[in-house]
Amino acid sequence: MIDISILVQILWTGLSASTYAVLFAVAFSLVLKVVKVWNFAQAGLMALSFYAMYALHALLGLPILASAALGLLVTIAASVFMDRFGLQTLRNRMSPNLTFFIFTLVVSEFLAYLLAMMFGTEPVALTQSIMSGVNIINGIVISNWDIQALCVTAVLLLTLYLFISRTRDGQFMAAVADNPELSRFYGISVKRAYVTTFVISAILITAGMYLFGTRASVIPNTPLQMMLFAVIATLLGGMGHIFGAALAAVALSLIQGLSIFVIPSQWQGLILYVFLFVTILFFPQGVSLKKLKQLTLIRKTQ
Amino acid sequence: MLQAENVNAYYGKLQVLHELSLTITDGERVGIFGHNGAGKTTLLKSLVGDVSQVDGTIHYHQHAILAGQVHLNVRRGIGFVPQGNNVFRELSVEQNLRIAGLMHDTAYAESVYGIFPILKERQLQQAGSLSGGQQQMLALGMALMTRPRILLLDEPTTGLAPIVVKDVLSSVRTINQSEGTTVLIVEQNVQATLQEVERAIVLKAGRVIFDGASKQLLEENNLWHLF
Amino acid sequence: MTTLVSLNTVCKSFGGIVVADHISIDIHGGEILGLIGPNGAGKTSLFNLISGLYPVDSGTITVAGKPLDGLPMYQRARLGVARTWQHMRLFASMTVLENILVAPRDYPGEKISQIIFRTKQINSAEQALCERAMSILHRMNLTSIAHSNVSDISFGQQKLVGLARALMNDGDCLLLDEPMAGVEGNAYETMKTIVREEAAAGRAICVVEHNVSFIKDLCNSAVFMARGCILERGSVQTLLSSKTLADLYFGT
Amino acid sequence: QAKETLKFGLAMPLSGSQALYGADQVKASQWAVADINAKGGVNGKMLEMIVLDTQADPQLGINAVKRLTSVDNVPVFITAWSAVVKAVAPIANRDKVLELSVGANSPEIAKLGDYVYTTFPLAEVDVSGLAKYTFATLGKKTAAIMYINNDSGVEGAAIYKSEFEKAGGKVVAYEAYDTKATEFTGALLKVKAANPDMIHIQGLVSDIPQVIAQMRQLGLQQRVSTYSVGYNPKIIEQLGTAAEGLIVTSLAPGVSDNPNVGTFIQRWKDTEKRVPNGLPYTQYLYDGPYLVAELYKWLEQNKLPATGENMRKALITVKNFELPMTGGLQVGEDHRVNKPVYLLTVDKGQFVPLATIK
Amino acid sequence: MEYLVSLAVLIGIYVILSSSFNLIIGFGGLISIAHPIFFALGAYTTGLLAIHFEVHPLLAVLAGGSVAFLSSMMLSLPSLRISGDYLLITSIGFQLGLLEVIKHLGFTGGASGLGNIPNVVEGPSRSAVFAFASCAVALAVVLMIRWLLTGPYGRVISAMRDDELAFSALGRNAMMIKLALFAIGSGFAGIAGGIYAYYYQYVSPDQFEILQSAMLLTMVVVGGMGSHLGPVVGAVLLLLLPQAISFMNLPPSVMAPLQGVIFTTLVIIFLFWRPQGLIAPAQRQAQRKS
Ligand SMILES: Nc1ncnc2c1ncn2[C@@H]1O[C@H](COP(=O)(O)OP(=O)(O)OP(=O)(O)O)[C@@H](O)[C@H]1O
Ligand SMILES: Nc1ncnc2c1ncn2[C@@H]1O[C@H](COP(=O)(O)OP(=O)(O)OP(=O)(O)O)[C@@H](O)[C@H]1O
Ligand SMILES: [Mg+2]
Ligand SMILES: [Mg+2]
Repeated sequence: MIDISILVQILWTGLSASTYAVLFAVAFSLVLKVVKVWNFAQAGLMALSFYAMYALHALLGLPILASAALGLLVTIAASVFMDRFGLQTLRNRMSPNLTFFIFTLVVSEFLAYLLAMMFGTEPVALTQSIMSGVNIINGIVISNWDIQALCVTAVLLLTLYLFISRTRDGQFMAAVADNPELSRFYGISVKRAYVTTFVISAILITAGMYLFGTRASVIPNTPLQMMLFAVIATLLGGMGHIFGAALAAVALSLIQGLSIFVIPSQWQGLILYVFLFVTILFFPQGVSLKKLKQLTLIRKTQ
Repeated sequence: MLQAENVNAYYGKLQVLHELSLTITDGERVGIFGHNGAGKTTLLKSLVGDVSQVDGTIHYHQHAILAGQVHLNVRRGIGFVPQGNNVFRELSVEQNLRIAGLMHDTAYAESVYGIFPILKERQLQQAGSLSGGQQQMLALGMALMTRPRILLLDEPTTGLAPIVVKDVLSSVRTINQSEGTTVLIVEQNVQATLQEVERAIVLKAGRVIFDGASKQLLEENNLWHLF
Repeated sequence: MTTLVSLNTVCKSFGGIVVADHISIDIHGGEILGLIGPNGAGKTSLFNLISGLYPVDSGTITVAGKPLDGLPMYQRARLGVARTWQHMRLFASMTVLENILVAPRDYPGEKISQIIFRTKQINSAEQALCERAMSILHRMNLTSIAHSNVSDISFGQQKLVGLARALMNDGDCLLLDEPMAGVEGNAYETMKTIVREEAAAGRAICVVEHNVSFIKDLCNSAVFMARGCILERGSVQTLLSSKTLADLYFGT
Repeated sequence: QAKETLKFGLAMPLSGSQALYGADQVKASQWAVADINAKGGVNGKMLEMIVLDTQADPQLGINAVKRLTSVDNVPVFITAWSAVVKAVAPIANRDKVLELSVGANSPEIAKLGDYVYTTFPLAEVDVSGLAKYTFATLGKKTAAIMYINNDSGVEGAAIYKSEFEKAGGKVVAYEAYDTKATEFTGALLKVKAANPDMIHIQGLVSDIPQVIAQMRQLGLQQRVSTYSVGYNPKIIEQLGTAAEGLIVTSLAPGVSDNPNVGTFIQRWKDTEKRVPNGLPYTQYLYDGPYLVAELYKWLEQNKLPATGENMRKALITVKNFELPMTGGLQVGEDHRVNKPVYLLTVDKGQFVPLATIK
Repeated sequence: MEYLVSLAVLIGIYVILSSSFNLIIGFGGLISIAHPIFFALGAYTTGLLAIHFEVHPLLAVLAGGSVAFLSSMMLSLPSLRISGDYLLITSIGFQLGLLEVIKHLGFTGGASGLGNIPNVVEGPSRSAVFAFASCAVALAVVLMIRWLLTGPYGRVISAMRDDELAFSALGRNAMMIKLALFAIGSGFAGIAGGIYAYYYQYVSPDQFEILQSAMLLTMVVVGGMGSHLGPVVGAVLLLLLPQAISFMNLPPSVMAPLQGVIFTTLVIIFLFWRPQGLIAPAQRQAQRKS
């Protein structure tokens, strides 16, 4: 029953549906790489970003793009606030890694509760209708949303790549990622690099939530699940290899989509974890840090 | 001109520098000597603003050195090579040099390769997998990339083979003479260093116990015994 | 004199970089062998090969007659390979004394199965251990900082603690990687005395050093390495007067 | 305390993902308590309802019910959500406190012990009614089932499948999706390949619209049915015209079946400016306090102290209750209740009655 | 009263969990979040043994602990073999994956949980008996961990955490130590699970999800990671906080999210007010006997 057009359809839809996962994974992995923090607050920030856009667009009636822009500002402000007043304090105190981990996790929960208090826990979508127009090309359904999602993601990733490899701030991020103490001796402002990182991650998060929110509905807890996917992709992509994380996110989405033909559908939820475990058990090189070095953000800049 | 007045530096309750005053004029080559734990590293770090608990004043030209604002102090022309663990381990040699020079002059890398040909050979190798001595050379190269007007070196020849030690010390002199860079060098290798510097400072337990021409120190047998 | 450590045509390379090219070395008990060579010669790598940080590509290494092939690091240490590190690698959250107390090769108090039946024996073993540690610190003039945290002492003192830890480990074969780098004055003298005493006690010692006077003062014989090959070997005197060495190492 | 009150507990999700429904159901119960008390309570004694949050989480449910039984000493409490109902059942049985499940529909609930009763028809009632109707009246010979992979989805789908096949139809695709899934293309394409006459979705309000949206975009035009959770205006809002023809069930009478319902909806519109989320459930919860009041009334008549044991006795002795919002309730020996199933369909953006199955 | 007693049962259980978790992450430096799954394995094992085999409760609880002890190696062995960094990720996968399996198996009761676990203590003092048992086990666990870690073994563990390479070069098998710590910690969690199963007579997979991990982590960190009493204080505090908030008699419509907001705010305040945790780890002192 698998014919070629079904396969192509799944690949196409899987690819376009992986776009927001890619953005979240890249955001997560970027912060991990540069700031050295498992930023579990990302889930809270994702929720915040979504509800900011939702409030502006669906409740106050602003045009969608204006809402997205303002939502972005809110997300940036919240991320930077968290960095300056939360993470920075912990850093100054040389807190252990786990404290950072807990702090970000709690910030996430805090935001989720706060948003639940303000907006309730009813699932809402960004736009009133979650249907989008479709084009059928050779029997393959290509929706307008798919095209939009792929374009937005491609443009963002390309810009990010150019930013990191071509600009001074991007290179400084790489240096700070390697050794923040030492960077200072070359005139690099560590704080600035951190802020830049959080701004970038806020952009990726907002774009991702915009894409997600125009296609599905969200409750304050939804982003937690999506972030877990990002975490797994980050790790499978090789910790701190941001484009590796992006690739892993795409691969995982496609595998999930295709596996429905080989694995009974009620076991679908298990695939992600099995895949993760098998990779680490049998192909440690596949995810080993050394082997992936060649792919790193850094090498690519040469 | 780098000027420190009545500097006290502490780590928690431990006072490491005591009422230390020091003036370095532009273009000088100064060696700083002293036993392990005398406070040499601490002094250099205070001069770039990397010790948080300092009192007294430190000025470089008109600018006060701001404690905790290392990156700003560095941008005013103070270069610093820390003791040990001083390269970006995950990045390639070439990237290390380029990043160091981004605020200043990336093209200068060629000159650094001239001084340390091995770095050119290992351009693409990850800095963390270089041998101990190769890393030390890279760190020096990186400091040069910041085109400093004053260069603070903390035991730059640790772990270097004699042949390279000579090169490093003489390149310090070259840089000083060709570019007019002031050099402040902390070294264990007293004899060899004294050949290359014009002024010597000896620290003991956080105080200056000698400050004069390097020749004088070579002659001063008394003081030799002191430390 | 017995041969304690023996390397037989050991080879290793990382990608294109050859760090050991058919290296054969024997070290006897009581001998202090100097290992010199320019930066990147492969000296540290040789130590890493002996202590088992990474496997050899070919060749064999034996310690006290036992082959080390394929053994993990901790088993080699149990067979008597003790070492120091170029970048010290002290246990940063612990005090000087604690750093030394974890070093003995065999200690019953650390086995869970045995603590459960903790007896007087373990307590007295602990007591004896503390005494041994303090006496090592005493020999190094470090008693005053025994209870300081190792990250709060100066670079030179840290080097000494690194050596003390290796001594406490009590291996018959002692590999010292640049013990003198960054050390001077009294500490320098202490270090020298101790290395000499340990050799006299019958250990086989191998020292990597760039400080030639230290090698001259201490070593019976020396090996000169460059680019993973042994270029010269013999007494320190002959080596220092060799032309190769002068060219490649001193650059005169 | 001037006067003795008649206490009972209400343990519902007021936060967490289910709070949207829980909160409205609690509100309905609060109205009912106020209405009963306004009419003089039970023989002049006021009802007092103690509300606690469960977040629909078994652990928190247990904590809440423990508080109800040990701190507040209620003889009877109302709760919902299958996992919670199940989790707190041992407490009810152990402490001999009557547990009334109002809204959970897992068939297992009938077998939880002596002190656990439901006032809400379990899944076999509406889903099987729907399956039979689909085959017999709508004349659909083949069906595909998509279900969410949790207990209500798995059990509901199984019931639909067996009833539909018993009636003579054929289930040509039977696909589960993960509770966290947002992407259903794979499963939908399998359904598409099977080309059924009808598609039944056993899911939740949060995912049903997404499944339907993706289904329509992939070009599946079949008529879609779902069960009682689908009776929610949210779904029409998010799907627009794609919702047309959707069949949902309701286990509570609608406006045309019972005049009280119209007043009830008006009350929502007046006070909350909206219709309730999950109207049928709020109807059942409105009736909850009325049922409790009846039980208390029986105890008063028989001069029995308010203990859980007596509450249980009251329930099985009285047996037949007439409730304002959902009509007659007969408590069966087998701990089940039977009710008519109301089918509705979406027509021009509105839910309109389709049929009533007795 | 009954209410307070039943809270005491929960406190005992969580003290076991947080202390044993602290053994793994705080002392062992093994960053895993999968602790709840070992709690779950203990609870399910005990529950199933009690339902189907009528095993003596003590044995059933011990069996729960043993299953957790042994199955911890399924996680630690492969992940630690490669490098410690992978433990975090494999632990997430292990926890969620195993839960997913539990949700789909028939005999575990599936997603709706395992009910009908027989009651082993009848009568009005049921909760008191359980409170006593769980607090006694908690005390034993805290003391055992303390006993294990003060003294040479504790010294060895902190050396291993600081520099594993240098540690191995001293002749220590770091892998064995990690496996042992991980297994012991997990075993304790399994025992906690056993007590839980008997007390609540119901176990459901949802209770062991990531949020439970977050809760346990928070208990350890707010209490004081790497200190013996910290996790105890953390567990007590974090269990009492929500209870206290729920007694504030807030209107139900805002109560739940507000309760969450208050709770998380307090945790953040604690985190900043006492960065080392409420009980800072004692600075390890070398023995000065000599
Ligand atoms: N893991 C590795 N991967 C790639 N190259 C390596 C690695 N380890 C060492 N090298 C290279 O092998 C060569 C030998 O290194 P080694 O550290 O043994 O030198 P060394 O003799 O100790 O030098 P030094 O005196 O400077 O410490 C160097 O060129 C180094 O760059
Ligand atoms: N971060 C720190 N915390 C606490 N004490 C410190 C710290 N850094 C240095 N010290 C102490 O300050 C004193 C001076 O240290 P410093 O590193 O300046 O010495 P040094 O002269 O550079 O010695 P060396 O030649 O060994 O490098 C030493 O006693 C050392 O123990
Ligand atoms: Mg120093
Ligand atoms: Mg070396």
